[in-house]
Amino acid sequence: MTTTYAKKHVNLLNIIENKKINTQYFILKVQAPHDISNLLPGQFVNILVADTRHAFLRRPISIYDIHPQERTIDLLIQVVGEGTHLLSKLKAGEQVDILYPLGKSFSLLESGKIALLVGGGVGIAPLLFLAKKLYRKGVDVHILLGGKGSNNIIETKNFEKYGKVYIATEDGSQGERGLLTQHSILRKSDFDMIYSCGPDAMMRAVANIAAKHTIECEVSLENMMACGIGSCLCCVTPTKSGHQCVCSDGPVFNTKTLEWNK
Amino acid sequence: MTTTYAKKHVNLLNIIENKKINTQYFILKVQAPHDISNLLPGQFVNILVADTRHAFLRRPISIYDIHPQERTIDLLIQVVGEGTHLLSKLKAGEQVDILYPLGKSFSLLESGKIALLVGGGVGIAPLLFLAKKLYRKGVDVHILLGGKGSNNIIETKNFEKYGKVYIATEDGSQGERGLLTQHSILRKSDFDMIYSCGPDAMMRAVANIAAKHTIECEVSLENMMACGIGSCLCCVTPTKSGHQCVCSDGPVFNTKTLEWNK
Amino acid sequence: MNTSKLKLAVKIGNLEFKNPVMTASGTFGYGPEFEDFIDINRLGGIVVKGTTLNAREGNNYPRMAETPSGMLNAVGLQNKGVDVFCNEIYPRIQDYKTNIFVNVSGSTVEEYVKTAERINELEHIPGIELNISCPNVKEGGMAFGTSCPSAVAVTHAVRQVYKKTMVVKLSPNVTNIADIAKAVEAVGADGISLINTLLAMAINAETRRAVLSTTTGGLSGPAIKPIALRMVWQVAQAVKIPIMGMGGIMNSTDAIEFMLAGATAIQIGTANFIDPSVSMKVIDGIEDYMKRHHIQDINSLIGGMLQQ
Amino acid sequence: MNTSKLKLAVKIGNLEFKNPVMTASGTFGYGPEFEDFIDINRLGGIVVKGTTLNAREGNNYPRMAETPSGMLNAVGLQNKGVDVFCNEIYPRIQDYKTNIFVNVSGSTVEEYVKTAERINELEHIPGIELNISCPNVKEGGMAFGTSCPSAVAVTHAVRQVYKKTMVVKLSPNVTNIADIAKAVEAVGADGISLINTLLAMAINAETRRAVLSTTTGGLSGPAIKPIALRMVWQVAQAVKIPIMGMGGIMNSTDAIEFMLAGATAIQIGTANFIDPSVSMKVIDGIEDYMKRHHIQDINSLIGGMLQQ
Ligand SMILES: Cc1cc2nc3c(=O)[nH]c(=O)nc-3n(C[C@H](O)[C@H](O)[C@H](O)COP(=O)(O)OP(=O)(O)OC[C@H]3O[C@@H](n4cnc5c(N)ncnc54)[C@H](O)[C@@H]3O)c2cc1C
Ligand SMILES: Cc1cc2nc3c(=O)[nH]c(=O)nc-3n(C[C@H](O)[C@H](O)[C@H](O)COP(=O)(O)OP(=O)(O)OC[C@H]3O[C@@H](n4cnc5c(N)ncnc54)[C@H](O)[C@@H]3O)c2cc1C
Ligand SMILES: Cc1cc2nc3c(=O)[nH]c(=O)nc-3n(C[C@H](O)[C@H](O)[C@H](O)COP(=O)(O)O)c2cc1C
Ligand SMILES: Cc1cc2nc3c(=O)[nH]c(=O)nc-3n(C[C@H](O)[C@H](O)[C@H](O)COP(=O)(O)O)c2cc1C
Ligand code: FES
Ligand code: FES
Repeated sequence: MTTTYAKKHVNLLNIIENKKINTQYFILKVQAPHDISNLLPGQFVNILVADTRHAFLRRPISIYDIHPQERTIDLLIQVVGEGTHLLSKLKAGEQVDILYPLGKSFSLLESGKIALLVGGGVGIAPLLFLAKKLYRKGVDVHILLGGKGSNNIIETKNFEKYGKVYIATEDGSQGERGLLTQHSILRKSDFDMIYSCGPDAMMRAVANIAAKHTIECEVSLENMMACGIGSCLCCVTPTKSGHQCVCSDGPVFNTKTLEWNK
Repeated sequence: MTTTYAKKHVNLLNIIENKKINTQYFILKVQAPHDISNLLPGQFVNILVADTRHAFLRRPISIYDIHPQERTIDLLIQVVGEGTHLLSKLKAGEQVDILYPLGKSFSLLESGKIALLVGGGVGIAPLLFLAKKLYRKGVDVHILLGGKGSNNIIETKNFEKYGKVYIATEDGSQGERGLLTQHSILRKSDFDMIYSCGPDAMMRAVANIAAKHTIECEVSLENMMACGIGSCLCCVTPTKSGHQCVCSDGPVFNTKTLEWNK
Repeated sequence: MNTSKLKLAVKIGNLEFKNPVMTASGTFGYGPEFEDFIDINRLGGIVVKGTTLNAREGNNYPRMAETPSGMLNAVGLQNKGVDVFCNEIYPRIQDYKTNIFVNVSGSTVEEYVKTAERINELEHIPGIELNISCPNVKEGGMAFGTSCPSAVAVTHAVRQVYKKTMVVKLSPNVTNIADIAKAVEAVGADGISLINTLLAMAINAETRRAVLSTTTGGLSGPAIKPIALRMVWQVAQAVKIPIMGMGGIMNSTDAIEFMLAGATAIQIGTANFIDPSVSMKVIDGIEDYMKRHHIQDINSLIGGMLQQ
Repeated sequence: MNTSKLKLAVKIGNLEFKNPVMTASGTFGYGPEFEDFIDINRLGGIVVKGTTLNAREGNNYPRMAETPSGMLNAVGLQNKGVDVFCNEIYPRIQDYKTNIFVNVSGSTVEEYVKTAERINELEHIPGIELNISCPNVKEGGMAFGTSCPSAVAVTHAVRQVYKKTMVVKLSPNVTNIADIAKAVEAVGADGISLINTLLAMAINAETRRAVLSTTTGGLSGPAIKPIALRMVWQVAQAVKIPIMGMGGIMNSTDAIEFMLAGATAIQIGTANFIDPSVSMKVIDGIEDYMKRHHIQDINSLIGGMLQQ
């Protein structure tokens, strides 16, 4: 199956809402000037923060959710440095320069299949839209969310709309205690696909578990990006077919194709 | 007479008000954390705009007025580029990083003397505080303001509190028509001092007129500044005693000392 | 003034460009990546990614670091080799109505020559940009561009086999760039292209490691504009052949500054990453500037900086 | 870990610095300009304005231009000459409890030697920084720093008359900075100081003129940090003597990066203009970093970049 991807745009989008979740996370809701119903889960946008000395290039951010009727895109963002800090201060009514949609999507299971989505930290960002799409296709969706403590477990209510949610926290403050990769749900082998996004080490561990159960596994990778559209070759990851661009050949890769140890 | 200048500070000052005068001009009122009664007319402050790529260094801005009781400083600013544009967007309640007070002041005439203050465009900025000080000392203050059209003639009400105001506009929309330097008041020769600030060519013309009438003349110069405190030697102007720093030896110079044709 | 008659065309060697605005090698892919954003046929020219005789995987990641008003890259000439370019990529782009330049690189003089020979056969490629200045490869690359004899050796050898427009792209990592420009002019370069990236480095204080897998990389973006402008100006005094100027151009004002300093054409690099439609805005901005300053023919701007 | 025992002292030659944080020549006046803002005695050292045998008026104005994340200057070594320094300025600053270095410059080897001889007599000046890298003077200056023979000639000659700590400040406008560093090390430099400003230029597109009276000037500020860091790292591999690193240091993180790259001390230049109290914040920040990373002795950071 080859997916046809939407034309890319670079536009000033209106900010409809900037919702603070806690000190670390916020959701930016922006409105596009045209149809966004062809955006796909796993795709991302590239945001121009502002002309500051510290955030010169755009910041890649996954598509957290879309509302085609309102033409709004939700972005779930964690404050980690100057760029995301400045984004957190944007207000409804202001505008922000966004390049979108970028990258390739997760492949979507067919009706009746069983999916496990595994998200660590802000790695849950591309998974909500995926859960929604899968749920609407009739896939049986299971979602495992993990983090250090309950502060890092956010948006569970939203995920519960589309599937069963499991939680792991390192400090045991919510769900099972321990690393997300130690959660009991990962001992089950009847999934047709595991989708994962989070810290590198976590995704590698999840991929290993999937391989052991011979379950297909797709991960959404990060990398340092300059262009986001496959033109600069800055964001490569080693794969069986050589260096591939995370921004345009990914960010979603089937773990079978990756050469993670190079 | 040697003036003793106040200790310099670098501080985040609270913005009390940002008053738009018209599309070009605004007055920023900031509050200092300590006594400012020793600030003098002709002195300036150096404002850190923000960490943008386009405004890396501080922006020098004259002290327009001070209110020692409220510890507030008024800055009259014209939007000319990115830096002043960003300053124009600051709001009451925000803070701004200011280095102050910088530079040497105008010399103040004694009671009973007659002063003419000549300001072109935003060159009126250092003259209001000067007019106020002179007026309070009992000097007879005359103020000539000029600009292209009535849009550039601002704040006359404020100046009228301290002296008689004369106006020249190039398009004749207010006061006498013509260049400020052609205004009839400049044909009078009974001033004890002419103080002037504005475009370079204007100040030179004023200085020539003063010289013809053998009136003392002080001008407030501009120059490209990096430090504002006399440490980088970037802002020099040629004088009879060699290159002097506009920021620390000036910005006010008696025109007798300048070597304007070097 | 009749603005419909604005003349934006410039020439390098015998080759006419409809306007001086080009995109820089390594920052514009091969063109198709930008089709969603701009009308490629409006560009004066494009320089495609550095091409070598054989395929190269380039350097390991991380290959990019952000710096104040700039970025480092350590791509290391990743490309599929000249054959794949000729057989697979060229057919997809040959109908663009703009001057396509291939940026030719290599580890040995022979590799440069063989690659240029192959490109010489392509009807719709009117020129090459000889890249003797890539800081991100272990062998060849920048080494050729940092001494006169080696710059001359490559340029001279390629000139024997390459018959169309050949510009030589210089490294800024040298003591005297004008000397190198004069040397390659003497052996037949049709133009000089400068600057490539400045050798630079970023360290992450928290991890205590270099940010790039290669430790050092090439600095581009507005941070280097003042250096690039100086070098274009110096080279313009030294040579008679035209210059393609680049380094930190973000808008039409920057582009005009390079032309005033002596560039006949300009290339936009890093700015494409920040705004993929920037090249169109630069063309528009140049036209506006010409109208505002009553300039009918853009050629009067080239080297048009007035004396102090 | 006992934080009261943090060791920040470093050594260059036989000279001890209470901490590695210094201020760079030409950006800190002679010190008094900053007394309102900082406790000068807390600094590891200060390098005063470039000093020459005879008084110099420097270049005409404009001498400064702002650039993306940086600035150009064309001051051109304005100073009152070594006699005025010794007789009028020195008495005002000699009691600072910090290492005062005089930045020595000249147009001929003889001028350098004579100036250094005079400074050698000043009891409270423990060292000089030999400036063979000023881009803003017509004769001498940078020319000395761009070739090995001339760099060696000045350094060797001054070494004969100057007996205290002598660091040589190199120009970044060269193809191979490590070669020049090795050359001056061989003739007796106690340390290497780098980088001075990069030769650069700004043009005003509206007036079509160069912004600086001298057309070109020296680029400093965060824009150049990645280049400076690379050069410090290259020189650190090449020489055994200590390095004073600088170029775009704005905060303690930047300072630590330079130390990890191989600098024993660091100098703060342009940042003083943006925040005259920055040097104190850098010292505080280094202490915080050491505590956070459990580093007792700052010397373990020097050249402490880990391998990829
Ligand atoms: C495809 C993709 C999707 C992403 N989706 C999300 C998301 O939905 N929500 C979210 O909060 N974060 C997401 N990220 C991460 C996000 O891009 C970074 O956190 C952000 O760029 C940091 O910017 P900063 O200025 O705040 O921090 P900085 O201080 O600049 O950097 C902090 C760290 O962020 C990383 N980073 C910085 N710039 C980039 C870049 N251009 N490309 C990749 N990584 C970078 C670096 O590892 C750096 O150490 C995604 C990244 C990628 C590649
Ligand atoms: C002592 C002094 C007092 C001043 N007082 C006032 C005042 O009270 N009100 C007011 O509106 N303006 C004043 N100015 C001018 C003001 O500093 C500039 O208009 C401002 O710096 C422009 O910044 P920008 O980023 O908006 O424009 P830019 O786009 O950066 O520059 C526009 C023009 O402003 C000038 N300029 C830019 N930076 C500096 C600098 N660091 N030093 C000097 N000139 C510069 C240049 O000539 C430039 O062409 C004063 C200048 C000086 C030197
Ligand atoms: C990611 C990246 C890849 C590059 N690849 C090449 C290349 O393959 N060949 C080349 O000659 N220059 C290459 N360059 C240099 C640019 O063409 C240009 O000379 C340089 O970036 C300066 O211009 P800029 O500041 O506008 O980007 C590359 C630059 C970047 C940023
Ligand atoms: C305005 C100015 C004047 C300078 N004068 C001198 C000087 O007299 N001698 C010298 O060796 N370096 C001089 N420098 C260079 C600085 O000491 C320093 O090497 C350079 O600015 C890089 O550091 P920075 O980016 O932190 O400013 C000067 C720099 C500036 C900005
Ligand atoms: S970020 Fe440019 S190719 Fe991926
Ligand atoms: S601006 Fe630095 S000396 Fe005046």
